Amino acid sequence: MYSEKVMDHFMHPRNVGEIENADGIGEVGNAKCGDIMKVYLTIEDDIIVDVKFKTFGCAAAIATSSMATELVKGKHIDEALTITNKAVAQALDGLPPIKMHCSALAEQAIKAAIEDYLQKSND
Amino acid sequence: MYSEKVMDHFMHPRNVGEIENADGIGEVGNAKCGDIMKVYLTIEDDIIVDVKFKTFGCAAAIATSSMATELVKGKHIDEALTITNKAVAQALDGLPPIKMHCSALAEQAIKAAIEDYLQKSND
Amino acid sequence: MSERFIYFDHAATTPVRPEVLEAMLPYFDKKYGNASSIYSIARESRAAVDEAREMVANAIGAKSDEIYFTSGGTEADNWAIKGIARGSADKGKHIITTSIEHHAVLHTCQYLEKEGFDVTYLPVDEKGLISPAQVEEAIREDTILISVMFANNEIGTIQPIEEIGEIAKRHGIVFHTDAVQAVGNIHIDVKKLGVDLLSMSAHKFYGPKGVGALYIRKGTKLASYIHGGAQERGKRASTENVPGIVGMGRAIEIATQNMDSYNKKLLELREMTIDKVLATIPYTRLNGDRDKRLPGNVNFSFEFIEGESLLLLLDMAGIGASSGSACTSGSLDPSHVLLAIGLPHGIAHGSLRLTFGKDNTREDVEYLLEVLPGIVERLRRMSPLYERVKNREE
Amino acid sequence: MSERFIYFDHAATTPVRPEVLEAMLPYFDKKYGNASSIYSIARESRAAVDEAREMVANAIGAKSDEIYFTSGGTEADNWAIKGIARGSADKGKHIITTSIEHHAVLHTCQYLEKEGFDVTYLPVDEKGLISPAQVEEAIREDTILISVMFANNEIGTIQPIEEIGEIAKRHGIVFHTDAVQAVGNIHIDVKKLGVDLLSMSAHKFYGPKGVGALYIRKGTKLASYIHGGAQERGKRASTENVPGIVGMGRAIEIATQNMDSYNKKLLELREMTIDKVLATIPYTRLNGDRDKRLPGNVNFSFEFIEGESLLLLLDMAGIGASSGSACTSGSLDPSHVLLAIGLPHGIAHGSLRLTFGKDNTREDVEYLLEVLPGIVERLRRMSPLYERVKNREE
Ligand SMILES: Cc1ncc(COP(=O)(O)O)c(C=O)c1O
Ligand SMILES: Cc1ncc(COP(=O)(O)O)c(C=O)c1O
Repeated sequence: MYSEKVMDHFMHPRNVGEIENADGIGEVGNAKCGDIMKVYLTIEDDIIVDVKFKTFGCAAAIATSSMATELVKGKHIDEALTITNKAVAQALDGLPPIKMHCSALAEQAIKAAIEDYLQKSND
Repeated sequence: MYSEKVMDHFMHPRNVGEIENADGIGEVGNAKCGDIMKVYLTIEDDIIVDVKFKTFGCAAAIATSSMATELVKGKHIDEALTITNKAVAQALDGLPPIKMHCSALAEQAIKAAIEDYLQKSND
Repeated sequence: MSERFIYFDHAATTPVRPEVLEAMLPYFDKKYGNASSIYSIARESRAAVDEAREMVANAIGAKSDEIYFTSGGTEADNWAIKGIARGSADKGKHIITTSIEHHAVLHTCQYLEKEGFDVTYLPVDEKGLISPAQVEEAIREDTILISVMFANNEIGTIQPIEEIGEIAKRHGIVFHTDAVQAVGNIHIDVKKLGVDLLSMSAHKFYGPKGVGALYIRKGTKLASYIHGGAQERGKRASTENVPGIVGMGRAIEIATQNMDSYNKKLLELREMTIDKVLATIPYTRLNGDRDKRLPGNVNFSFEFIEGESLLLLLDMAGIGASSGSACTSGSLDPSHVLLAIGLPHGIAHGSLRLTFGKDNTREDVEYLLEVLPGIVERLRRMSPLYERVKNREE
Repeated sequence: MSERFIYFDHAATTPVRPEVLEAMLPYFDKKYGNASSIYSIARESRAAVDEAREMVANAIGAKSDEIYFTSGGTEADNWAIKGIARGSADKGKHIITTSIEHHAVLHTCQYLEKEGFDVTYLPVDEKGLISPAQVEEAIREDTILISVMFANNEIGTIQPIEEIGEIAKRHGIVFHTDAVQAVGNIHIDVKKLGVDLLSMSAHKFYGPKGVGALYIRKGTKLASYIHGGAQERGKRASTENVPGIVGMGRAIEIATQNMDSYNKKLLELREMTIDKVLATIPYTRLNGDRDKRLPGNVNFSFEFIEGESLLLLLDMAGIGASSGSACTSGSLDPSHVLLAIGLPHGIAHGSLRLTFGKDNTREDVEYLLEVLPGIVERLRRMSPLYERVKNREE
């Protein structure tokens, strides 16, 4: 069902956790759908220097969370904002069609966290 | 499907053949139904002294023809007329329900042959 | 990946017993005759099918000419419900069933709704039980069928079928029960139950997949569903699946013989699992009735985590289990049964069904009890929902 | 009773090939997982089902997501015809089929007639052929389905499916073919044929009984027939019959590989039988087209005798054969196919179908040719119909 990469990121998810006093926090999804992802960012000079996540969801949701955080780590926020759910799924060697919405969750959570950061910086 | 007795009478039918100048001949059934039986009787003093048959039909039709002719052989025609298709089927240790109509054929053919004899005697 | 594999998903399917497979084998390549043909090997097939029919009948207290073989429990359910619906259109268009039926019943009823039938889906209580009174209240002038499952496939709840049967009979309404999870697992006697139609499936009791049966009480008028040749006394066409039917017969015979000792063991495993899991894993609830449940069934909800992740981690530890019905895995919605007993969506997503079987041992359960708490904790630590609770607690 | 048993009834059913049984075996008791579950052994079941689907697709030139497994040819026929009928009620209620279809199609159409559908049963010529022109003439504004069998199960006649497919496509009408006797026996490529729906059954090509498939061309809208779980991509519910499906896949793969050499042999046996029987037994006719027929099929009518008696005497001589479709043995009527090609009832009753298969040899046929004339003569000598002819001759 799942690619080896998905199983690897599910079994050994990267960047799990919280960041105290994060510069940006994004949370998307809800328990009703069975998927919630929360992302914490530490940002210096618009560069994402640290990222952590927590996810309630299926293996695909956890693996895409892990992969998405890997992809944005060290990137400028402008670049991070261009990362699509397709790119996340591709980086995992694909997802079953029925699970593609999980990768959207990761994209959205990261966007939400960056927006939260931008809003805070504007305050 | 068939009892041993049915198979025995089918494989080794008794009284197959024709009687030249028979005293009574009866034929019932038609090719459409897939069953035809023709019975020849030699009758002396109202006693059936010889009987032969020819049958076009399934194993049950052949076996009941054989058994029915056995049952009437040597009998007075009055007694022969009382032989029912149930009696023929019972003498064969039963028939599959769907084949019960075959035993009716034998009963009817014998009746027809006796009636033919009675008619001829009246002439 | 673990070396051992412990199977705790006997409600999804069971392995074919060695004795059953042995009984089936000759009918694949040696006694391969078409049971409707006339020559020697075909007559052997016919005799084997008749014998299996007798075994199935004996196991549920029926007569053998009340048993009709099908391709499984789903076909039996479709046949029973659509057959009555189509055959009773002049009498009425109202069907009573429950909200926790298997999809084989539920989707069939939903299909009939599109055709203009009116279906009442009785709600269940928080244990998953319906009461005979509920059924009686739902009966209308135009009710043509009551269909209530014998035992639920997810939470194992056993319904008061005998009492419902009495009500159905009193009102002259045809009564069907989907007994797929019950037959071969608990004692059933159709003479006592007052059911008119009863569905079964061989692969739930160590028989082969792809074969089941419908019990049709003598005198119940039921239209055919699969039209064609004259097999099954003209009621269900298609070349008989002789090895499958033989396997079903042998499997139900063995299941009936072993039932009491089998269930004693399953009950022990069940009680041990329930007691220990509830005691060691916080934020956990047992779904379904504690007593009116199948001997081999436990079903938990672990808050804050999701079922698929749980199943995959259990699989990695060498344990095969299920989260809701296996049939629903194609769907993204949480189990309709868990929602029907009142679980919020989030908690319904985090359910685990363990169904024990003949080869499971206390050691298997002990191993489960060893690994399960850690797996649940691991997923919870990744969960933003758990984080909130923890923060609140602190 | 004879020592040897020679099977000449491969159109009724075939033995499961050793390689096929071997492929199936692990899925009964070792890899028994429910293909819809998530853990390791279940994923193996899923993979095996997918692989079998691929094999079936490859054998008929389809894509694997156009193949849906069923419980046999009969279910596939029921599904195709009722599914189109129910789903096209707004477009029309007219169905075109032939008078020589298998009962799985015929009785399904008759059932739909009771529901208000209008069915045209095209007559066939004396060889059992229909012409594309007949089909085209029968098309009406409200025609929703054309269903014409690929090859007839009794007389082996092969219809001009490709030409009919073109007509169906030109008129935008869904085209179904019951290819149960053809698949695995002669080359089929759905891309060339222009069929939208095609039925198959594994036990006709050395696969197991109780499993078949329906090919559904991509884009063809077909309502489900067996409702329930999400199996077969939501289109056909019920726990997958994994061993059966695996067996069907392997069987069709082997059948396709061996087809040319297999058919060369069958053709030889067929031609030898036809030539010799017609030369040695008077009052005999060959039913069906001499050339446009399945390589393994012969069908004779012996005047003045009845088929069942003939079959039983052949069985006593160690030969298994059939008189018309095996499925019709529950009936007392002679075969509707033989009546449709114009045989009078009496002659239709006296038909013999011999269908050759992979283990038959020239010696088997020689043995048949040795015993058959005597058996026919023996029954004729008992027949009052023969007596008349003889008397006339003298
Ligand atoms: C309660 C219930 N009904 C019906 C079915 C369907 O049976 P099958 O998969 O044999 O068609 C199942 C199992 O899948 C079941 O648990
Ligand atoms: C032409 C044809 N269609 C349909 C069927 C039905 O197939 P099954 O018996 O597998 O349901 C058969 C054989 O029995 C057949 O020969």
